[in-house]
Order: sequence, then structure tokens, then C-alpha cells
Amino acid sequence: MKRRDLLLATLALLVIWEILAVLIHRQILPTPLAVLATLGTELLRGNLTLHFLASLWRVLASTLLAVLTAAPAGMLLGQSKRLNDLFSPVIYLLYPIPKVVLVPIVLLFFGIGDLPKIIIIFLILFFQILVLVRDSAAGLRPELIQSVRSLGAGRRALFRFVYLPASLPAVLTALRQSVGTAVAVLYVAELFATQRGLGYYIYLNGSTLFNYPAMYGGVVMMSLLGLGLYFGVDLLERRLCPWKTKS
Amino acid sequence: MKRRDLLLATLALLVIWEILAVLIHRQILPTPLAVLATLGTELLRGNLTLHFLASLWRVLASTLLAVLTAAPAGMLLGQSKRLNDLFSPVIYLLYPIPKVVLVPIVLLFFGIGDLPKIIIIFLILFFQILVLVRDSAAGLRPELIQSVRSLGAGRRALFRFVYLPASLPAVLTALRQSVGTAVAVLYVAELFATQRGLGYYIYLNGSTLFNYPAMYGGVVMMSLLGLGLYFGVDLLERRLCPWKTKS
Amino acid sequence: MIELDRVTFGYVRSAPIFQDFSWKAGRGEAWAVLGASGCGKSTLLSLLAGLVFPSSGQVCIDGLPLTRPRPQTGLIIQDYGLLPWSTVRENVELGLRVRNFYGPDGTHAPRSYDSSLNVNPWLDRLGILEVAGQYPGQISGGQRQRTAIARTLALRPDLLLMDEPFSSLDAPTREGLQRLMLELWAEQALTMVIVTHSIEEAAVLGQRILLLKKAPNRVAHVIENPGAADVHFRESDAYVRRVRALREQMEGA
Amino acid sequence: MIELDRVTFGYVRSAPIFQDFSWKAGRGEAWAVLGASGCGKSTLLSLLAGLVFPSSGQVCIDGLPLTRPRPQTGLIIQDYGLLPWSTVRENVELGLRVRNFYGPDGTHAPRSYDSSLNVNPWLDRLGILEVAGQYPGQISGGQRQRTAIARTLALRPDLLLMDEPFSSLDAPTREGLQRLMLELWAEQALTMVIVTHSIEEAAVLGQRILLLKKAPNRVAHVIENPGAADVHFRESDAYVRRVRALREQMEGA
Amino acid sequence: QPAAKDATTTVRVARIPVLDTLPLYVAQQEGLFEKHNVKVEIIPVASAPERDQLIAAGQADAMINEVLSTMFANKQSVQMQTVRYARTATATAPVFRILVSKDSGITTLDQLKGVPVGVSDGTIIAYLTERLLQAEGFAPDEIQTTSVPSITDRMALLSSGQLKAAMLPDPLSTLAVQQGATVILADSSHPEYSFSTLTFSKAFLDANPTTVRNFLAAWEDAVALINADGSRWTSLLSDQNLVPAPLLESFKVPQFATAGVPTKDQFQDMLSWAREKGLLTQDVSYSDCVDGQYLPK
Ligand SMILES: Nc1ncnc2c1ncn2[C@@H]1O[C@H](COP(=O)(O)OP(=O)(O)OP(=O)(O)O)[C@@H](O)[C@H]1O
Ligand SMILES: Nc1ncnc2c1ncn2[C@@H]1O[C@H](COP(=O)(O)OP(=O)(O)OP(=O)(O)O)[C@@H](O)[C@H]1O
Ligand SMILES: O=C([O-])O
Ligand SMILES: [Mg+2]
Ligand SMILES: [Mg+2]
Repeated sequence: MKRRDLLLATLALLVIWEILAVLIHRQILPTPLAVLATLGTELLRGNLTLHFLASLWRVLASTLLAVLTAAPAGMLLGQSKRLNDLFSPVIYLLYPIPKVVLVPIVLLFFGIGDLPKIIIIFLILFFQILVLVRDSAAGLRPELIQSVRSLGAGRRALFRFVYLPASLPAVLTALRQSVGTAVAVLYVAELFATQRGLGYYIYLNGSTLFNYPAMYGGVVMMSLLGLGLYFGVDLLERRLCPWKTKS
Repeated sequence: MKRRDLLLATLALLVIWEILAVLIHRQILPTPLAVLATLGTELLRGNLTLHFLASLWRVLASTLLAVLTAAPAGMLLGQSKRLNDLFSPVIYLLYPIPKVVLVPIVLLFFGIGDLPKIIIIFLILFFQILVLVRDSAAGLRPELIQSVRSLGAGRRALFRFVYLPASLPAVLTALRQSVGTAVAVLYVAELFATQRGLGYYIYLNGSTLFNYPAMYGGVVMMSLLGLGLYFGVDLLERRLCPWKTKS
Repeated sequence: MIELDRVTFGYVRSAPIFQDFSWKAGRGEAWAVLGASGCGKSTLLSLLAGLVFPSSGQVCIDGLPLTRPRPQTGLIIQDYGLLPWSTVRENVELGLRVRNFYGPDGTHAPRSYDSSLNVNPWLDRLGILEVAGQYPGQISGGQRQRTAIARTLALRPDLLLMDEPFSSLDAPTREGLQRLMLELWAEQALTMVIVTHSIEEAAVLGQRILLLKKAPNRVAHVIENPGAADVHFRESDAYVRRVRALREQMEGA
Repeated sequence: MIELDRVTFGYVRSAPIFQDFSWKAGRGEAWAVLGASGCGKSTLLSLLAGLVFPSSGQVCIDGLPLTRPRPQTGLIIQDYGLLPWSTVRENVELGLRVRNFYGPDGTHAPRSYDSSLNVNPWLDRLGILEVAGQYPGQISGGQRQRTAIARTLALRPDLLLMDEPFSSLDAPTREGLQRLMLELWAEQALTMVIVTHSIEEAAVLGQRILLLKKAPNRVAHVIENPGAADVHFRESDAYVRRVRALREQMEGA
Repeated sequence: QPAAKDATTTVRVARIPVLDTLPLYVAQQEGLFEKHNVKVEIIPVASAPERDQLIAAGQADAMINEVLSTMFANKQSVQMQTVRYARTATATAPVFRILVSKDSGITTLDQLKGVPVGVSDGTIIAYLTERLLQAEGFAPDEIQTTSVPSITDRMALLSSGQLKAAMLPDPLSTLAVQQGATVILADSSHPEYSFSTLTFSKAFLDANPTTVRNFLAAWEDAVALINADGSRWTSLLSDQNLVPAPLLESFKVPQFATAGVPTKDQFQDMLSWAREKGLLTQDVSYSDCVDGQYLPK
């Protein structure tokens, strides 16, 4: 069933792409067939797989880092109006800053390895997750909180037994968003001091070599990378939120 | 009260910035004082205000466009498991694509005015909002839906009387996220065929003129732009969700 | 009016609650449904309201098989189902708004109905006029329950399904509403099915009483209670005997 | 045990519900609270549970002014407050888990308590063992109510506050639980405050009955009902007289 | 010859803010385009990728680029042609320099062996780095590069010492020097490898040859003006953001290249470099990529 839907979706996208490509009829949008052919040879030549793996690692690391820091912080802020009032302006001032302009400073602190790239993606994801989890935690039904408070729960237990599980769906939504965003921003995060990664690959082929079939091959790999991670999140949801799927 | 928190936050950020700047002691991170001085003259000279207004318009237009399309689409998908199963793969395949690579195609269709910039920001926001609103609509309590169905509501009335108001908090969260993201991605959306906009201003000063105080002045303006829009969203929330603030 | 024809129903991955269950109720009858907690009373109402559908067999209302909620049926569910983002007044108006949204199409709204949104008489009758501007999160349990009742009554249904509608109300309020129900029933040729855990209430409101047993229910146990709906029945010996008999039957179940 | 000293309380932007209200209840007493819907019964329990605080005056339990929920107090709220993401069993274990989370610190958990998570006896006693693996969204109204009761009883509180705890239960189940409450009360020197809309229930369970009137409540109307808690009281004439008297007082209110 | 259409066509030039575009602005300011009867629209873009996106989308007709880029664009079919030099390095005025960071400890060229130099992969910067170092006698494995396409990032990395060496264009290299970096090698030692070009889309050239000739004639006049007196353009340089403010005062406008196109040898050398690196898998021809016929006679 699900597999059929995926197949259908892929086919539909390929058809739309083909139509667009034929309509536009320019090098900047090669046909899917040309792209898939190039993709095949690039994968066989071996390098694209390495770009893919480098990106996979960066996306995983930064997403994990962002969820593990932003989700608890969001729950904390959602839990306390006082804290939220205090920190909201900070969030609202920092969120709109394009994190890319901070690259030089990040480089200064974290060198030129994988870390600065992970940090940049992390910074982009952090606020997105924070805002979502915070808003969801703040919207929790007060009766629920009162009833658990009456069982003796203080702040910490409320956090553990109410805010944490209640925020799980929001965290999963945040994860789904993050996966998409993280892959997409590889394109800006993999432009410095690296020669590995789908972002680098797409930039080089698209912006320097004008090898559009290869560039779109890289884009397809990004799609697949995102798709794979989404399935991971769905799996996680089925494990973590059984009450949703059961009812 | 709120004003005090904002002041406090601003001060705290300025202090941290000052410390960092002193610690790093390099041109790439000027001190807040230097930046504010430059900001003052740039604002007086008049140009920065125009950049600000150009960006404001683009952010408003793209955010509005994205919310007005993605939110209903998200509610629709959240409402029907069948539709969602069908469209999820499409979303999951398209979300991770860095929208910047689509710029040439967007240019082809929409020329070089404001529209392509708005479209690019719109594309980035669209999926983010879609996923959030969809997940929230899908998580609606089934009793609520049943009870309104028993009043005669079919699909359309459920949409109007349940999904729409129930999704409002999620839409507002999506708006808060969008504001942050939209301003941040100005930096990539305002790099072509324009000499107006904070994205252009920051790039020009940071990457061409190496006028770092002016560049950070632009970043500060982005922060303020974001902050202002956040206040707009908060205002909207107080208007649209009175049951949240009243209880 | 109501006809269940060899209905089988069970929740997914659960044992059936009704199995080959048949039952009939005529137009204008007042039924009470009694049964132990968890026996399937709420489920029965969901079936009658067209919110869930049997895996086999058929539910017919007015001779037509049910495929979706019928606009003339009113349902009051056990946990009220009020919209948290609407005030009491807006919640009570909701059904009317839904009707106006579609217009008299016969599917979502009856072919003829009063399109006015004047719910004040109902708010007043149910004693919630003074909390009309508050949200469900800001009123008491009994006030919520009365809001749900007002919302349904405002639609002037011809078939009224109620799931323990007075469970959160104090005795005087409860008895007042029981009287109101009987008045409406007498006035409007209403068909009523009221699920209740109160044997006394069943005896007062149910001309006929449907007794459900431990799931799966295969046969409809029906007890005739012709005295109900009479204002003075509650004070009669027959009432006391009926209540005692019902209690024995339930405890036997 | 309980002492309300000139308590004033009202919800924000609303008229006060209690004004200079004083009331005392001794250890080991069984109280019932009666009053019309919306008069402030649930609010009173929230005050006693330390979930809301008076704007003036003081609530003392065991001589100590209440500043936060007391770990030995058990509260069953009107709409259950079950965690939708936990099974029935996990919900019943919740209070015990909270205690184990803090350990016997005297603030969140009593200084001494049984840290075992064995809730099977309670699930069994309340007849919800067979739905123990289901989620609150998958059980009936009465099963939900019993889950909330089990959750609180599993903590073996010394002060038990119950807000219409049996309102969704059929008569036999309800009476069984009333007996259970009386047993626990006799065994454990429990202090009980039960809010109920059923005059009969108040007469059976409340040695003393607190009658609340239309808000603002200024004085505590207390009715002595020494016969309650006796197994045979329900069948006595005194019971019938008491019920009638209470009804008259409520209708007069 | 569609002369009528030709005469009214506007040349849309996508321009990145670099010094190489100075003749464009001089021609505009001095009315040279009107004099030669061409209409010119300048479309600003921030950097090379955006510039190329505009050209690819058909939203611009001409640009300053480099021949490598033209080669890549033409590998399948002819998309664009280079019609003139824009700027060339000379023995006295370098365009690119390799700088070393102040904490790198590198003082002699020899110490640069095996040290990664920050470049932008697949561009003239990478090509030039390799050629210059080869010319200085570096063996292939002694030439190391790392890709940092953004000039800002490259400068930041250099200044923080995360990159020991980087190739930077003039006049930004001067800025890096102000921040403590040292020049270790410049293309003035081998100016033949270093030049930028003026390139038109093939479609435009085919449809509007006269316009292009007129455009180049105006450009030629502008170059003459610049070369005659480099000091006249300070306000233009700052208004059009061609030179960072901190450098304006000390900045001297270099001599601009007069009429000419890259030679076959220059072209061939770049091509073979690109083939060697695997950036191109097939040959592209000189005549497809470079066309000198539009230059003023
Ligand atoms: N959060 C709130 N904000 C404002 N008013 C409230 C709030 N909660 C309850 N009230 C009001 O306070 C009054 C007392 O409410 P309470 O819930 O204590 O009544 P109750 O005696 O428990 O009634 P019931 O028998 O219907 O449950 C009611 O009039 C109600 O409308
Ligand atoms: N969504 C569900 N999924 C699975 N089982 C369910 C679901 N809803 C109810 N049940 C089970 O079906 C049985 C009948 O439930 P129902 O709600 O009809 O009982 P009821 O007679 O209304 O009980 P009560 O008097 O307690 O409200 C119960 O055993 C319950 O656990
Ligand atoms: O900030 C983003 O580039 O999404
Ligand atoms: Mg039920
Ligand atoms: Mg109450």
C-alpha cells in the first residue's frame, strides 16, 4: 500500500518533470531520463556515494544535536510562562539572522572539519524546533497538568511524565521538518572547506561546471536522502506513539 | 513587563556580543558599538530604510502566500488518511530539495522582478508549514470530530468548524517559524537582479565591500524585522485565539 | 423508526460488542438503555447516529439504511465534545451554523428548518445564560453537560440520542431536565433513546427499557415500562417495584 | 485535619465563589459535598488539593498551610485527567511512578511508602483488568472513571478528595464502589470528601454533609448524618427521611 | 540582416560587483553607449552563481566571466561566446595573489609545498593556483588545494589561520594584507594565465551582431578613457561598490585590456587543465567559445 503510493508519487513527479523539461527545453532543466543516466554512471564511478554518505552523516549529526537541545529547551519554555516571556525576545531576535553569515565566526571556533558544517545546520534547525516544541508544550490542556500535579508531581516530574510524552508528536513533526530543512541547507553548509557532500557536488556541477544532469543527479540524491530519513521518523513515531496508531 | 523583558534580552545579547567581539578581536566580528554607530549613519543616509522596506514587502508577501496555500493544504491532508498517504511521498521527495537550485527555472517563468524572490521564499516556507499543519490536524481528538459530525457536518463543514479553528494554533506556530525562516533566507533570495533588500545589503557589505560593521548593521535590521513580525503574530494570536489567553 | 437488523460490530482488533443483534424502536417512543459499564451502550448510540458502521447487518432509520449522520438525529455524547475554542453560546449555535453552512440540502440539514441563530431560549432553559460568554475550559462540569444538551436540542431533532446526559447534574437540575425532556417528547413526537446508568432515570424516562448484557450482545432484552413519562409515576408504588425489578435484572446480568 | 479559615477565592475576572468562607473537617471523617451545578464544589476540591490558592484566608491540612499539593492527598477530578498516551495500567501506575521518581522526600512523596508498582489488585478491584492494555481513547466512559479512581487509590492517600467519582457508573457497579470506599475508610482512618450530585449517595457516604449554595458561599451549611457508613442504613426509614430532607434543602437553595 | 530589430535591442548585462566591470560604468556615465547607439541595462547580481543563473534563464545577455566557465557552458552545444578580454594581469598589476596567514610560519615559497591553498574548485582561481605553482617548480603532489568558493569565507579562514594559504583576487588581497596576511606569489609573474572576459549568449550574438559591435566600440572608448586617467573614477568605484571602502583612498586603477580575445594557446592550456582534472570529458573548440569578429576594427 505505502509502497504503491511511493511509486505513484515518484512516477507522477517524473512525469511532471518530463513535461516541464520538454516545455522549457533548455539545458538548465534536463529530462529525468538524462539525469537518471548520469546518476547511474556517477554512482558507479563511486564518488557520488561518498558525497551522499558525507551528507548523511552531517544531517544526522546536526539533526540529532538540534533535537536533543532544542526539544527540551522548548518544553521548558512551554512549561513556564515566566521563562518564556524572558527568552522569547532572544529567540525572536536570533531566529531571523541568516546563519550563513555566521560561517566565518563558526569557522574561527570550530576549524574547517565536519564540525562547523554540522554547527551551521544545527543553528538553522535549533530555532525551528524550539519554537514548535515550545508552542505545543504551552498549548497543553491545563486539566491534565492539574491532575498529575495532584499526584504529587512537581516541575521535574511534570516534565518527565507530562510535557515530555505530550510533546513527542510535536518533536516528531519537528524532526520531519528538520530532516527536510537540514538536507536543503546542505547546499549552503557544504560550501566551505570541503570537497565531499551533496551540497558541494551540486554547487560544483550546477554553478561551476554547468553540468546540469549531474547537478540534478545530486538533487535526486538529496530527495532520496530526505525520503529515507522521513521513513526513519515514521518508524520512530510508530515506536514512540503507539496510542496514535492504535486508536 | 513585556517591554522590560525585551530590553533585558537585547541588553543580554549585546553584552554577549561585546564579549565575543573582544575575545575574537577580529574585523569579522565588530563590536556592537561600532555596528550601532554605522547603523545610525546608514539609516540617516536613507538607503538602509529602503533595503528594509524592500525586504519587509518580500517577506510579508511570501509568508502570506505560503500560509494561505500551505495551511489549507495541510488541513486537507491531516483530515484524510487516504489523501495523506497519497501525497506524503511527494512532500517527502520535494521538501529536501534546496529551493535555491530552482532559481533559474523560477526566473524563466517569473522574470527578474520581485516575484521570483517571493516565489523562492514561498517555496522554502511552503513545505515547512504544510508538514506542521498537517501533523497537527491529523492529531485532532476523534471525539471532537465525531461530535461535530453528529450535528450534520460533512467534510466541508468539518473543515470550516473544526479543522480550521483547531489548526489555528498550529498555523500561528507555523507563522512564527515562517517569519524567522523567511527573513533568514532573504540572504539567498535577494542575491539576484536586485540592489534592494537586506539580503543584498548584507552580502554586498560582507562579501564584496568587506564593510563588516555595515554588514552587521544589516543583520541587526533583519533581527528587528523578524522581531516586529513576531509581535504581529502575537497580536494575531490574541485576536484569533481568545480562548487561549483568557483561560 | 429505528431498526437494527442482525448487526455485528466490534472495534478494530477487539472482540465484537454486538453480534447478530436485532432491535426495533417505533416513532415517538421513549427508550432507556441500561447496562453495566463497558457493555456497549455508547457504541449502540454511535451506530444509531451513523458515526460507526456494522461489519455486517444493517441499521435503518425511517426505513433508510444509515450511511452517514442523519441531520434530524440529535446526539449528546458522553464526554460532551464541545469545541474548546468556542464560547458556550457559539457551541450551542454550532449545529445551526452547520445547517446554514450547507443550506436545506436534505443531506446535512433537513429540507426545512429554522435558520435563526437565536439560542437564548435554550441557554435560558438550561440555566447557562450567565456563562454564555465563557469557554468550555472556564465552566463547571455540569455547565458543560448542559451546553452539550442545549446544542443538540437547539436543532429540534426528531430522533434524540443521549448518552448519560444528566450524569453531572445535581438532583433538582436533573429532575428539571427530565421534565423538560418529557415535555419536548410530548410536544414534538420525538423519538428518544437515553442511555443511563441510573435505574431510577430509566424507570422515569423509558417507556421501554433496553437492557444490554456483557458483550457480545446477541439479543435485545426489552422491558415494558408503560408508566414512564407520567408526571406522577415517580411517586407511585409501581415505580418502586419497577426500580427494584430492574436492579435485580441488572445484578443478574 | 482540614481547616478553611476565612477563605476568599474567585477565578480571574470572575466574581468570587467563596467569600470569607470557613469550614473544618476532622481526621477520619467522611464528608459529602452537595450543591447545585456551578456552585463551586469542584473549586472547593481544587482548594483542598492545593491546585489553586485563596486570594485571602488560608487552607490548612493537618495544621500546615497548603502551598502545594500534599503527597498524601488523593484527588479524583471530574473529567478524570487521564494521560491519553498511556495505557490504563500505566495511568494507574502514574502516581507510584511519580513517587519513585522523587523518592521519599516528604514533599512530592510521603516519607515512607511502598515503592512497588503492582497495581493489579486495584485494576482487579475496579474491574478494569481486562482493558489494562488499552488507551483512554479506547475504553468506555465508566472504565475511564474507574481508571482515575484506581490511580488515586493506588497511592493509599490519607485524605481522599473525590469529584463525582461514580457519576458514569451503572447502579450495581456504583454501589459496589461505594461499599469499597466505606471499607477503605474503616480500614485506614481515611478522611474522605466526596462531591456528589446524588443526594442518595451523599446520604450513604457522608457522615457529615456540606451544603454549598449559590456563589458567593459565605457560610458552610453542615448537616449531620451519623447513620451513614452503616451497611444497613440504605434500607432504613431514617435514610429515606434524610434524603427527603436534603432534597428540600437543596431545592430551597 | 534584421537591422531594425538589432538597432532597438537592449543589451542586458548581468554584473557582479568586481573591478572588471568598470568600463561598463564609465561608458554609461560618459554617454558612450548613446554615442554608439546601444541601449544597455545593467542587472546587478551578488556573485557568479547568481549571474550564471540569470544567463541560463535567458534573463541577461552579457556578463563578465572567465573562459573556463564558457567552456563548461558550451560542452554540449554552444550557449555563449567570449568576445573580448575584460581584464588581464600584467607584469606590474596582478589580478590574483596567493597569500599566507600571519600565523602560518610560511615565509618562503618553498614552505608552501604540500600546504593546502584555499581556492574555488573548477574556476580560474584553481587553474591559476596550479599553473603559478607549477611555474615555480612545484611537483604535482606538492600542490594541494581546498575548496572554499566564497571569498568571504576564504578571507575569514585565512585571517584566523584555519587556512594557511589562499588565492584571492585583487583588490581584496590588499585588504587581507591589511589584516596581516602576506603575499607569497602573484600572477604578475605569469600574467598570461590570468584574465577575465566579456561573454555574450550565443542567441544574442546571432540575433544582434551590430548591437554587439556597437557595445564593444563603446567599451573600447571607455577603456581608453580609463587608461588615460585612472584617477577620475574614484566616486564611480565607490558608488558602484567596485572597491571596498577601506581601500578606496590608496587604490590605483590599473590599466585595462585593449581590444583582444584570449589566444588559442591560452584557451588550449585551460582546456587541457580542465580535462586533466576530469572537469570536462570531451573537447570544446576554440572557435565555438571565442569569437573576435565583433571587436572594433
Ligand atoms: N477556569 C475558570 N474560569 C472562570 N470561571 C470558572 C472557571 N472554572 C469554573 N468557573 C466558574 O466557577 C463556578 C464554580 O465552578 P465549579 O466547577 O466549582 O462548579 P461545580 O460546583 O463543581 O459545578 P458542577 O456540579 O457543574 O461540576 C461556575 O460558575 C463556573 O462557571
Ligand atoms: N475505540 C475503541 N477501541 C477499542 N475498544 C473500545 C473502543 N471504545 C470502546 N471500546 C470498548 O468497547 C466496549 C464498549 O464500550 P462502550 O463505550 O460502548 O461502553 P458503555 O456501555 O458506553 O460503557 P459506559 O457505561 O462505561 O460508558 C468497552 O469494553 C470498551 O472498552
Ligand atoms: O534558514 C534557512 O536557510 O532555512
Ligand atoms: Mg458509555
Ligand atoms: Mg464540578
